[in-house]
Amino acid sequence: MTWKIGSLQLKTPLILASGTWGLGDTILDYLSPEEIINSIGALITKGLSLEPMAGNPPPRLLETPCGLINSIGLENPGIEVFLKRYYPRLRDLEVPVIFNLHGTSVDEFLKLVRYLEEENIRGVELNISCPNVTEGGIAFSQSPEVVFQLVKGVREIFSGFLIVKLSPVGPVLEVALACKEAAADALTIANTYPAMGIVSYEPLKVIKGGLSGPAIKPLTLRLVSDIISKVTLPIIASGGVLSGKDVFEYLLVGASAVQVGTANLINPRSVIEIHEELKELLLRHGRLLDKGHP
Amino acid sequence: MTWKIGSLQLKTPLILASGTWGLGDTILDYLSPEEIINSIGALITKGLSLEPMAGNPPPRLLETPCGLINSIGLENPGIEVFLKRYYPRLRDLEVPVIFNLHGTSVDEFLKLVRYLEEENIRGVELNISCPNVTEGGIAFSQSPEVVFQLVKGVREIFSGFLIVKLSPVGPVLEVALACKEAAADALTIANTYPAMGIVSYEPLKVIKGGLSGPAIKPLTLRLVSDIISKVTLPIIASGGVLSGKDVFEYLLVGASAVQVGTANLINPRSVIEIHEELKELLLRHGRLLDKGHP
Amino acid sequence: MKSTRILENRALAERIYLLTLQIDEDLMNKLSPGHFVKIKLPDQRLDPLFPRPYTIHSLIGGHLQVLYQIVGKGTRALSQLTAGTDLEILVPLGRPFPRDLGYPLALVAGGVGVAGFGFLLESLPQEKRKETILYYGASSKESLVRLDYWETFGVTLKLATEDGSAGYKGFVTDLLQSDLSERKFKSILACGPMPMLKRIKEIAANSTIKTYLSMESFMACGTGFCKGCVVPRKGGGYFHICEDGPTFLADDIIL
Amino acid sequence: MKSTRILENRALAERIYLLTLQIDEDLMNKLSPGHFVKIKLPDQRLDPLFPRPYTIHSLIGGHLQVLYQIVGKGTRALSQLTAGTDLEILVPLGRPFPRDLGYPLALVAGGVGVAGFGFLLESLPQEKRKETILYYGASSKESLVRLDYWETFGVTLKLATEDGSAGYKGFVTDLLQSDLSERKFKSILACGPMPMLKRIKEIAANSTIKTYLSMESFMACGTGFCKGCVVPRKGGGYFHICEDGPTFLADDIIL
Ligand SMILES: Cc1cc2nc3c(=O)[nH]c(=O)nc-3n(C[C@H](O)[C@H](O)[C@H](O)COP(=O)(O)OP(=O)(O)OC[C@H]3O[C@@H](n4cnc5c(N)ncnc54)[C@H](O)[C@@H]3O)c2cc1C
Ligand SMILES: Cc1cc2nc3c(=O)[nH]c(=O)nc-3n(C[C@H](O)[C@H](O)[C@H](O)COP(=O)(O)OP(=O)(O)OC[C@H]3O[C@@H](n4cnc5c(N)ncnc54)[C@H](O)[C@@H]3O)c2cc1C
Ligand SMILES: Cc1cc2nc3c(=O)[nH]c(=O)nc-3n(C[C@H](O)[C@H](O)[C@H](O)COP(=O)(O)O)c2cc1C
Ligand SMILES: Cc1cc2nc3c(=O)[nH]c(=O)nc-3n(C[C@H](O)[C@H](O)[C@H](O)COP(=O)(O)O)c2cc1C
Ligand code: FES
Ligand code: FES
Repeated sequence: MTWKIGSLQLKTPLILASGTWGLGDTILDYLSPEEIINSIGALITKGLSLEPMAGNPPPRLLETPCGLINSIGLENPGIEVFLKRYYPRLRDLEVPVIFNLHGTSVDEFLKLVRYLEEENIRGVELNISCPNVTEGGIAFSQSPEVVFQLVKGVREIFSGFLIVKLSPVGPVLEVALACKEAAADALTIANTYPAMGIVSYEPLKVIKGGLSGPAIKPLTLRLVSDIISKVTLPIIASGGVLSGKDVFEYLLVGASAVQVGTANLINPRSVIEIHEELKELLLRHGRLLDKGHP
Repeated sequence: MTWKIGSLQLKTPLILASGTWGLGDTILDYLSPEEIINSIGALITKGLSLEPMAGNPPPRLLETPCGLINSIGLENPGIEVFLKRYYPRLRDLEVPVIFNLHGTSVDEFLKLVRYLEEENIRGVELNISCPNVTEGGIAFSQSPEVVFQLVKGVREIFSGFLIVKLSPVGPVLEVALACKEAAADALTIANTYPAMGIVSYEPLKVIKGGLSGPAIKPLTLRLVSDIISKVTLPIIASGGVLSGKDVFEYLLVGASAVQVGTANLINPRSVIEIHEELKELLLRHGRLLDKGHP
Repeated sequence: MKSTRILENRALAERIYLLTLQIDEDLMNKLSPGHFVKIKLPDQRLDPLFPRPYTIHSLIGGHLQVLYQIVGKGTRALSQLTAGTDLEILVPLGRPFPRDLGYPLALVAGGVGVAGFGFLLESLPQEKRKETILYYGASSKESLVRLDYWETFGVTLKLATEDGSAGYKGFVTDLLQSDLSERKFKSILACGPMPMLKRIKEIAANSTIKTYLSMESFMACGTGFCKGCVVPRKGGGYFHICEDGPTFLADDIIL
Repeated sequence: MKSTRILENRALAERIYLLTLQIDEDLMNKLSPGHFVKIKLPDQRLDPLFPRPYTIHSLIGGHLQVLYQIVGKGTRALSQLTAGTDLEILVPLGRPFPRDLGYPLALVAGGVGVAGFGFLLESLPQEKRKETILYYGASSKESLVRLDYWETFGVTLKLATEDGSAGYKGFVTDLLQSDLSERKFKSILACGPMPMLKRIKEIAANSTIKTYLSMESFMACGTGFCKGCVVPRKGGGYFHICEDGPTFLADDIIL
């Protein structure tokens, strides 16, 4: 069985989600190269910006019922350092590496993409949906028009595989249609949900960030299903996948591939177990996938 | 301590949420009249329509991680039967009873409200956010303009306390502002979140409905906090309250009162326990409520 | 919810357990065969979110017994509890089995659907037990539990297993069907998986036997609060399994 | 994650437990004092969602021991597990205690923050133990656990309780402070609640003692994957407690 997201061929439909496996420098501590090649269809890097970003002050995390609020604030070493210090080892794994990019303006995104064109990098996921930064991020997702301009601009200079990662809130359908019109290759649905939690009372500490994990799966499953019925672009699902069953359900509603995020935090080997469960489910119920989406 | 939602005075900030305590005919099987009076600030009826509604075919429920998807489809006996058969016993409890209303058009809502004016009923919650009906419901929440017309129309003929129950998705802020402009007295934030789940594979059964329960609390807490900072109307929070701590957190971000929904399904006596926990928290940390919203 | 204590939680088969709970006399007097109980796991963990419903299996010795099978995380967690643990329960829920059961009576059970028949038989006078046949089917011999217990009632016990390891090889509904020609049952009361209930409804459709089916579905509340546990009603609308049932006249519902 | 089995899970005080896990030699050889382990509860329930981190308390007898206190649902659930239960663990995590600890050494522990000092003392040669003072504070006598064990090392043990039920009445940091004038410590290694760590940093600020603090925070991953467990770094930016720590030079971090 081969898996396709539009023109992109993957060995499995499982993709490691941005920001949930660090910068990749320690992944081989937990997974062998064979395991990676056999179980993982693609790797998506941590969100990368032009300049290094220190990220947000603590508290950055709060566990909620079956979920996680994070407010990392896109801590990353910047695209240049990443390309030099972290990317080579990932490239050697021989699994497609997709660059998750964060810009605060169309211009910054274009600059980021130029770096990638130079390095002959073939996959990009535009992060227009991070809820944890004051500039850029989710602000884009409020305006289908701005998103259209952004994606069109990137498309003009980038010939590789172009994914846009949407926010689950705001005018999602309109943004999705704008991406289609601007000739994106696929959509990731979705990033985390804007959330808030009280970390402690005395001293009073609150966190505003993005909610991920199994709590949100019913919401993102619905969103994926709704968008698929209205937008003819391949959809990569991202939200609350912990088991092969979760992946199978996203495939059932029509997703082309599925990202594994928070699960990697719970257990760095989750993707291996998910892959095993998925294989079994495909054997038993795979024919359901050919029957059209419920 | 007394609790106020605008001009409405409540004995406690706890309100039983619409649709989560049946039609009220069996509540005395689980709570004594004293317990009700001492713990519950107000009761909100099941969503009521002009004509009886049979509701949706099964499956109507699916448990998800720390959440519940429901697709009841507003099963109810219609406003007339409710007024005759169910309301008298609720009125006798001497706790404010607020009528949750469902119409498929502005006109239907107005008709419903006229019944209430006739019966001298002083509280209404307009349900413009039910995700489980094909007409009306959440469709209203897509259009701030339609909501404005609806609320204005109701306001003209209804002199009692007028609450609008918003959907957590769509242009929430714009809808909230429209309600304010149309002179609603308060907002309930929010109804359930559109969600989907796979109930079984063979036969393939899916459910599309609304997600409630602790899974969504971080989302609704954020939404309540965001709206409070931008709309000067009293806000009643509804979403994922299981404990006194949950209530306290909604009060902390500025909610005037808090609805208890799914918790009533888990245990019909939840509200009593929640009230006890809340009292203790108010004693220990109550001063935090006077410090402004985080 | 009421507080209760686990007296015993014993494995009868690989995945079938018998749970014994301490209850007071007051509560005991409120219980009738066919009622069910919701059991909350005794911790603060929110997954599973809802207490699970179980039929009252037996009241022998003044204790409330539940016969349950592990199918998912709730039942698995229940199986790991040990004697002495305190639990919250909500009981009685639902309506009892109908009081107008006619005799001869056929009780038809698939798997742990047999549970409720214990309390029923305990409540019947000897002469009615003698006029009762218990059809009890399961996947294999190991899953037919408490045979000694069932035999104490003096009922006729007819067993079926899918793999033939005990009793008739095949479905318990086959047994029932072949008996229908000889025996003049006045009532059937059945509890088990949906395919079994459907089959029984079919079988009985051509007869005048009053046929009752005990239904299951996921329940959020069990108290009639959520309106979620529905079965379509003949003539339109829905019944709520938890408040109108769980036991229904087969003719009244659409499966 | 690796599979392991519970050999014992014993209450030492009302809310403090000692967990003993079976591990193989291979794993044992990878462990150093200061490392921590993430323990997954052995069921399918998704609340709590994340395995919790615990310092390695002891390796005596070739078993991995964890000393933990019940504070919430995860630790409570852990306390209910019994011997024989199989568990998944992720270990070793974090960096060991610094290897350049100077002597005389002050170990300062608040509550179960004492845990990691067991493995450390087990690894020290006798002469270094003798040059070590263990300051150990808790709310009351009952919460000072394993005193016999601590005494076997021949360290000087100085106790403090907030209620005065054992040792000095007051904070363990008071004990440390008053000793600082007489004793010439080369290093301090401290583990406990944040107010204690802050106080130690203050106390040591005016001295030349190399002071290390072992930090805690909620951890989603423990592996450096999420970048969530940060402590501000002197000079800008952040350390990640799980991958750069959990033990830091007090001078390097801002509390
Ligand atoms: C009125 C009533 C009485 C019951 N009496 C008993 C009893 O005496 N003994 C007993 O063992 N069980 C009984 N059940 C069924 C029992 O409630 C379920 O097995 C239990 O809720 C499963 O919980 P879980 O968390 O282990 O499984 P989950 O993790 O919730 O589900 C595991 C799998 O089982 C399926 N499932 C869950 N609930 C049901 C159900 N009610 N019917 C069919 N499939 C289901 C799910 O779809 C899923 O595939 C009764 C149910 C009802 C409604
Ligand atoms: C590297 C490291 C090593 C640790 N070693 C040990 C050990 O050896 N023994 C031990 O008993 N504990 C240790 N802890 C703390 C332990 O991980 C927490 O107590 C545990 O995660 C609490 O889980 P819970 O589900 O019981 O509590 P929760 O339900 O998650 O929380 C209950 C309460 O405790 C607070 N809390 C949770 N985690 C922490 C924390 N890390 N610090 C302060 N407050 C917290 C919460 O804010 C909440 O108020 C360690 C933590 C870290 C990061
Ligand atoms: C700790 C953390 C960091 C994340 N960082 C990024 C990021 O840098 N860029 C991005 O596009 N998404 C980021 N995400 C979102 C995830 O990639 C994923 O889309 C989201 O968590 C939903 O999937 P999940 O429920 O499987 O985690 C992050 C999520 C988490 C939990
Ligand atoms: C079974 C069920 C039925 C509901 N019916 C209604 C309804 O009739 N009208 C309405 O406005 N909201 C209805 N709701 C929404 C609740 O009133 C509440 O706003 C929502 O569930 C979120 O709160 P919770 O997480 O505390 O349940 C229903 C919710 C549930 C779970
Ligand atoms: S389970 Fe809620 S009404 Fe039956
Ligand atoms: S807990 Fe995730 S990086 Fe430390």
